[in-house]
Amino acid sequence: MPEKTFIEAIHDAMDEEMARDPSVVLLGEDVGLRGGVFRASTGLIEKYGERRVIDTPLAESSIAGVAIGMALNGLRPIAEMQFADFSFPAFNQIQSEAARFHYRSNGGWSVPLVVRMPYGGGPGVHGALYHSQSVEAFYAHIPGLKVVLPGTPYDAKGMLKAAIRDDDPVIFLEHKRAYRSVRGEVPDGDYTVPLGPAEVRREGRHVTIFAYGYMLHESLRAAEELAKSGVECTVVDVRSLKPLDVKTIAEAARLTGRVLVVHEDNRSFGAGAEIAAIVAEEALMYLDAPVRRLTGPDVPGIGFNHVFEVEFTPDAAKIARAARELAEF
Amino acid sequence: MPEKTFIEAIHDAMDEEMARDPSVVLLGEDVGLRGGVFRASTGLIEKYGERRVIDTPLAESSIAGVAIGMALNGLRPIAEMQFADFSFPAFNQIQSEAARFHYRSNGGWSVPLVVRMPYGGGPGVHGALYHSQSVEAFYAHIPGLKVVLPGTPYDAKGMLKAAIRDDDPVIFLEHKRAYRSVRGEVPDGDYTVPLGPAEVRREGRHVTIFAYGYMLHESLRAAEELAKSGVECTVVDVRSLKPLDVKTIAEAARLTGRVLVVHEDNRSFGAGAEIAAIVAEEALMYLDAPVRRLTGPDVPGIGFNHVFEVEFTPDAAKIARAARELAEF
Amino acid sequence: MADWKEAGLTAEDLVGMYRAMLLARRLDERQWVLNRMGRAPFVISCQGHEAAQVGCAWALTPGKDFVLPYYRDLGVVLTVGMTPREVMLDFLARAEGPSSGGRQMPGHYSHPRLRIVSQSSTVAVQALHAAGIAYAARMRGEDSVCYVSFGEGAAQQGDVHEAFNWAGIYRLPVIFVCENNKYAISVSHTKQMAVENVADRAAGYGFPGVVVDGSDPVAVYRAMKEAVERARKGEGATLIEAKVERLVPHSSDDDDRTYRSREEVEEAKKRDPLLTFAERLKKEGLLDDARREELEAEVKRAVDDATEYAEKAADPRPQDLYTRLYATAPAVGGEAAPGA
Amino acid sequence: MADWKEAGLTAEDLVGMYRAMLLARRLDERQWVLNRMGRAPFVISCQGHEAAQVGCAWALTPGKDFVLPYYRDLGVVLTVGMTPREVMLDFLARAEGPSSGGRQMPGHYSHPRLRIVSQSSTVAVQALHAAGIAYAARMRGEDSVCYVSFGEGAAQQGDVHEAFNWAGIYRLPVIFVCENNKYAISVSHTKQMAVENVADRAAGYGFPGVVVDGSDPVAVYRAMKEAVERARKGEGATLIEAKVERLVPHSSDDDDRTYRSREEVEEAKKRDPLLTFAERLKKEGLLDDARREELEAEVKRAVDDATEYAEKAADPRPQDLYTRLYATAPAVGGEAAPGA
Ligand SMILES: Cc1ncc(C[n+]2csc(CCOP(=O)(O)OP(=O)(O)O)c2C)c(N)n1
Ligand SMILES: Cc1ncc(C[n+]2csc(CCOP(=O)(O)OP(=O)(O)O)c2C)c(N)n1
Ligand SMILES: [Mg+2]
Ligand SMILES: [Mg+2]
Repeated sequence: MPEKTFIEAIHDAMDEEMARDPSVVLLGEDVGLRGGVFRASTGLIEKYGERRVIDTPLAESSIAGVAIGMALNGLRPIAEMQFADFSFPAFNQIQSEAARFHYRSNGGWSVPLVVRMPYGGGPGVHGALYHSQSVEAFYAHIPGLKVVLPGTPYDAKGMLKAAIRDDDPVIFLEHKRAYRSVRGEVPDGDYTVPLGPAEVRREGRHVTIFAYGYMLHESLRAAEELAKSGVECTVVDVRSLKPLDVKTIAEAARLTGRVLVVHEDNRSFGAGAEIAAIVAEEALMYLDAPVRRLTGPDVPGIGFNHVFEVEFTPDAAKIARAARELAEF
Repeated sequence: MPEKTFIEAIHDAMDEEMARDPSVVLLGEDVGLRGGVFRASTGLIEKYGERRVIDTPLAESSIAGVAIGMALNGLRPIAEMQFADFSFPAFNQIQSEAARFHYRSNGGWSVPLVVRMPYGGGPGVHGALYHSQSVEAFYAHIPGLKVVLPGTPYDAKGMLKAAIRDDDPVIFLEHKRAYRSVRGEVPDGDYTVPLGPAEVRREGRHVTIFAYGYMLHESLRAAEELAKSGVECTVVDVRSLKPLDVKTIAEAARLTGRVLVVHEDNRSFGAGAEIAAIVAEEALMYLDAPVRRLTGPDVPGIGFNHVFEVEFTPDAAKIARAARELAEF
Repeated sequence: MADWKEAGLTAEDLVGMYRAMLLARRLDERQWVLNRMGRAPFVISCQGHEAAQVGCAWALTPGKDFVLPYYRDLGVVLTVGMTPREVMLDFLARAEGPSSGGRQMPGHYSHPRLRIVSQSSTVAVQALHAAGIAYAARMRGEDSVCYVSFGEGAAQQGDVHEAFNWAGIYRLPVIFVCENNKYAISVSHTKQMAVENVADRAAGYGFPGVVVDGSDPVAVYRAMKEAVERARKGEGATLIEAKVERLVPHSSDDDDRTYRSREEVEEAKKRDPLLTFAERLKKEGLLDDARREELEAEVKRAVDDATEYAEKAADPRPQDLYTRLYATAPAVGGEAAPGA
Repeated sequence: MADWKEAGLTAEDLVGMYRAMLLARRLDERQWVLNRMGRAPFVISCQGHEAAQVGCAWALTPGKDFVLPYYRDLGVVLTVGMTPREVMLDFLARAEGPSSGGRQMPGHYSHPRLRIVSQSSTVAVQALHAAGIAYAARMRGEDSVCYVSFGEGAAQQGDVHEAFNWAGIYRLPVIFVCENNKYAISVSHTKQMAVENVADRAAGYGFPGVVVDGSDPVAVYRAMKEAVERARKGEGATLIEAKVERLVPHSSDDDDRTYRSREEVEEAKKRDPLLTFAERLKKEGLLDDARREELEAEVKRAVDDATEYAEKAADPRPQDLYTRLYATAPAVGGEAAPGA
């Protein structure tokens, strides 16, 4: 299987789906001539034309709202928010509209829409307060949405294809650090990865680490490091927050009795709280140590200066430290 | 002390603060001549004039954004969102702007703003999908905001005054069912209730119930009912989500070792997850039963038909049942 | 009043339009009665807007053109084919109600077969959906147009401007209709905007804005027909602003006495489009008193039937709360479950 | 080019304006050098916009009038009083940087004493803050005005329209300035809107919209001065659209070759306002080559000094991440803490 970067996988998924299905369209700021500011859609406007690859006005509410309308009338739009941070002007269209059309019409209408958003930051991203945010907790709280955060190029391609073919609105979150730094095997042809199931990426009997997106890789690095000194970690890739694979989470927590939840997003009321709550509900009697969260702190974001980037962001070393403490509890 | 309804307490807090401080202004849809659709601001435009009590255009982003500007230039605006559901067009102004001005300017600017929002629904409210939502989980996740949900008229007045005097943006959530159905003693003169501390409303050794807003009252009713059959509950009023009184929550959980978290908002990634996570982190070794959440289900909202209102909404009977099961675990 | 022959209408059309207005009015009145009897918690009225609504909808091709009404548009949805029974089922939040099966408040119309698109309570959002629907229609080679409406208060939302902008750039077949009744709940249009007409803003987006007398269904029809023709020909969007009167309070929850003088309301009632249009039809010899009474009787029968039917219809069951959350079944977890 | 005497400018003003433009340009160029040397991760440029920016800011009263710049407005903030050292401290994200102490990206200006209000990266939001600031100023009896700027791309955001609307309704002392450089990153203005000028939209909100040649600082100054006078007199807002050229890619992260022909860029460079204004000053006998070189040297010294000062200045400390989250200390929990 060929090795690809995360962003190549995203590109290929869009390219193949647009070739396969003429109802798939892509819209967003700079997605056309520029091929996206991260170049995820390079070459697509040349291939599919400017009716299907649309350089939109600079107004996110309209990107989401127009995409909803397209989805109501037979298209399968992929709406790109240039940065997840700039999805908030579209929050109302996503929360009040996309997520609710099917339910509020008692199944009469549906909105097959994918909203792609590059998210996250960390050392070297230099995105500062407004080009680094993790936004998954907001969207995962909204009934009617599906919210996924693939970690590997394989999943990026397979889950994006599944999202495009899904008849519901899917928030598709792509970590910016993964784009070029994460490589992996990606089959050339067509395949999908279902939206929902978590995946156990590594098994170990001492500590269970839950992570997703770019933090999956930092967690795997930490687990590898810890293994050298005899601490064996289970690492669960929670690549879908909505739906959330409660069963796999509960089983993995019971397995080790020691749970570390990792995310880059702000700690309080973050996605880690839900995972910790599920553990406290479903695996409590198996726990040998308090649940622990290792997350971004409760400040608005990752400051621009490199010092702030390093201080804010969880990494393999911090994860290893926390997991070791848990193992030794 | 005189007895007042919840909404009278809100009214009095605004009235007294506007009389005390000429920089306090109120803006929102129908807050002037109509005195607000719930009548929280009855009489204020007559008393303080239409420069200070502003019937705004029907555009929530502008209500929040203009209020931020006012706050930057010496005023203390109270911005009313007519319904919490309609705060989402203003989400970007609240999330990206109000919450971040102080931090992003390294303390150079601050935004003394209160955003009042009637929220919630339930039997008899008939608010359906868009006039019933609980929105606290979204806002509580945003660093830089303070988010409070008073349950009693006493707190409503004291916390609203504290919020108006606070130099940070405060999301002030008022449950619609509390407005006229909840009465309580409210001192006539000036007092404030600090934004942050939780309050233990009832003490009992079997089960600890965490609740806020209108659910506080359903929880207290449940506790009273349970006491008749010997099940004694501690009921904690978590009236501030941001900041969150972690210490009181942990202590109250340790006290009984059995924890029930109640809220009306959708379950997943809701505020209850954070409370449950804190319990799992801070009180795990004291727990005798899995943590339990009793919440609204993960559907977009409370349907209009009364059947849906009853089915969706936690109430004293459901709470009592869940608490009894916990006590018997 | 506008010349109906010039507008391309027949005598039959005119009587049909009158009947549609009458049906909307009487259904609306019945809703208030049911509300005051305690049988329905909420009414939001079309009263005063009927001429604008029927005039607009008369120019559409039902089932082909998309309709994104707002909550007052009872006259629109009836004209494009919703039945009184369907309206009453929705009004009483019955399981069988086509719009939402009892999930949404009255006035939140949806009817996929009629291409009436589900509406939110959140005002103005539908303007963007209309742009997207129209974009898709054009891309797929359909010559359908898209009607979308909102009040002059809602017109102040940023989303409306972003929708205007898309419609302008892509010359989309959208007809934006602003039903300007001078109030947004209690707030006067003079506090909503510094200009007289919402329609004046269309120029800033590159398509025509038209002001019409919303009490004259013929004038509205004419403006709408022109807009529909332009749209079908690929010449793009139009914004039509119909000046109307709101004859009743904002909704059954409202009391308009603090913000609207009784004299003003009485004045408005004198211009009630149902009265003025009937008079005109009479003057033109198209509707005598006998025919009018026949129509009244016919409409009353339809309203009675709809009421009776809907009152007997079943409420949704508790378990219906959890269904139809997703169109594609999720790969884990299944349907939504009680939150306990 | 506009007549400077008629605009009320002195010869000294003109040379001052030229110097400000030059300083902005040279600071900007230095930022690119530092970026290419790997010493600074990000540059966002004012190049091509300097005449518009200095022309606008020249009409403001520093420290009294509010300034809500956008990320290209280096020429504005320098003119109202930010020093080159301050700019470079921000650029290198030093702890001492006045805008954010290293928290924000370059170009996100804030300077409370100079009434430069902290800016977001989220475009267009500041238009509403300007309306609120102006409302408060008027309510408190101040005669300050509020400058707020954005690009023609950002002008498409709903927030801008909502801000226009407030400014119109309340006749607020706001001057909206749209620096129209025909591109929003890669997207042409023709894909942003169906009309030629953003300024054409002002009419829909009840205040004047003015188009000016943004390469002529005198023309811009004249339009701005008039707008400021109107605003101070309580006559309300103005929208000024300055047509400018973006002489460089969107930012140091951008490569404009896929969407902009080299010929077009070369053409634009011929109209570089720094060159055309210098020529004009020379022609009018206000700036000979010697004086110009003196200015160049003076500016270079300032830029060198600022660079050196900022490069030596300290980075923020890790613990600074957690401070200044709240202005009023929370009643429980204390300052923010590491997320571990
Ligand atoms: C985004 C949003 N904000 C507030 C409301 C509450 N609300 C419902 S109708 C209404 C007034 C609407 O006025 P207008 O647009 O003029 O329409 P009209 O009711 O007069 O026909 C308001 C404020 C809402 N539904 N949506
Ligand atoms: C709400 C939002 N969406 C997207 C972006 C990303 N972005 C930054 S600048 C820019 C283009 C701005 O163009 P314009 O407003 O014309 O200003 P210019 O840079 O041309 O001066 C974009 C899309 C952003 N900062 N904010
Ligand atoms: Mg109205
Ligand atoms: Mg531009």
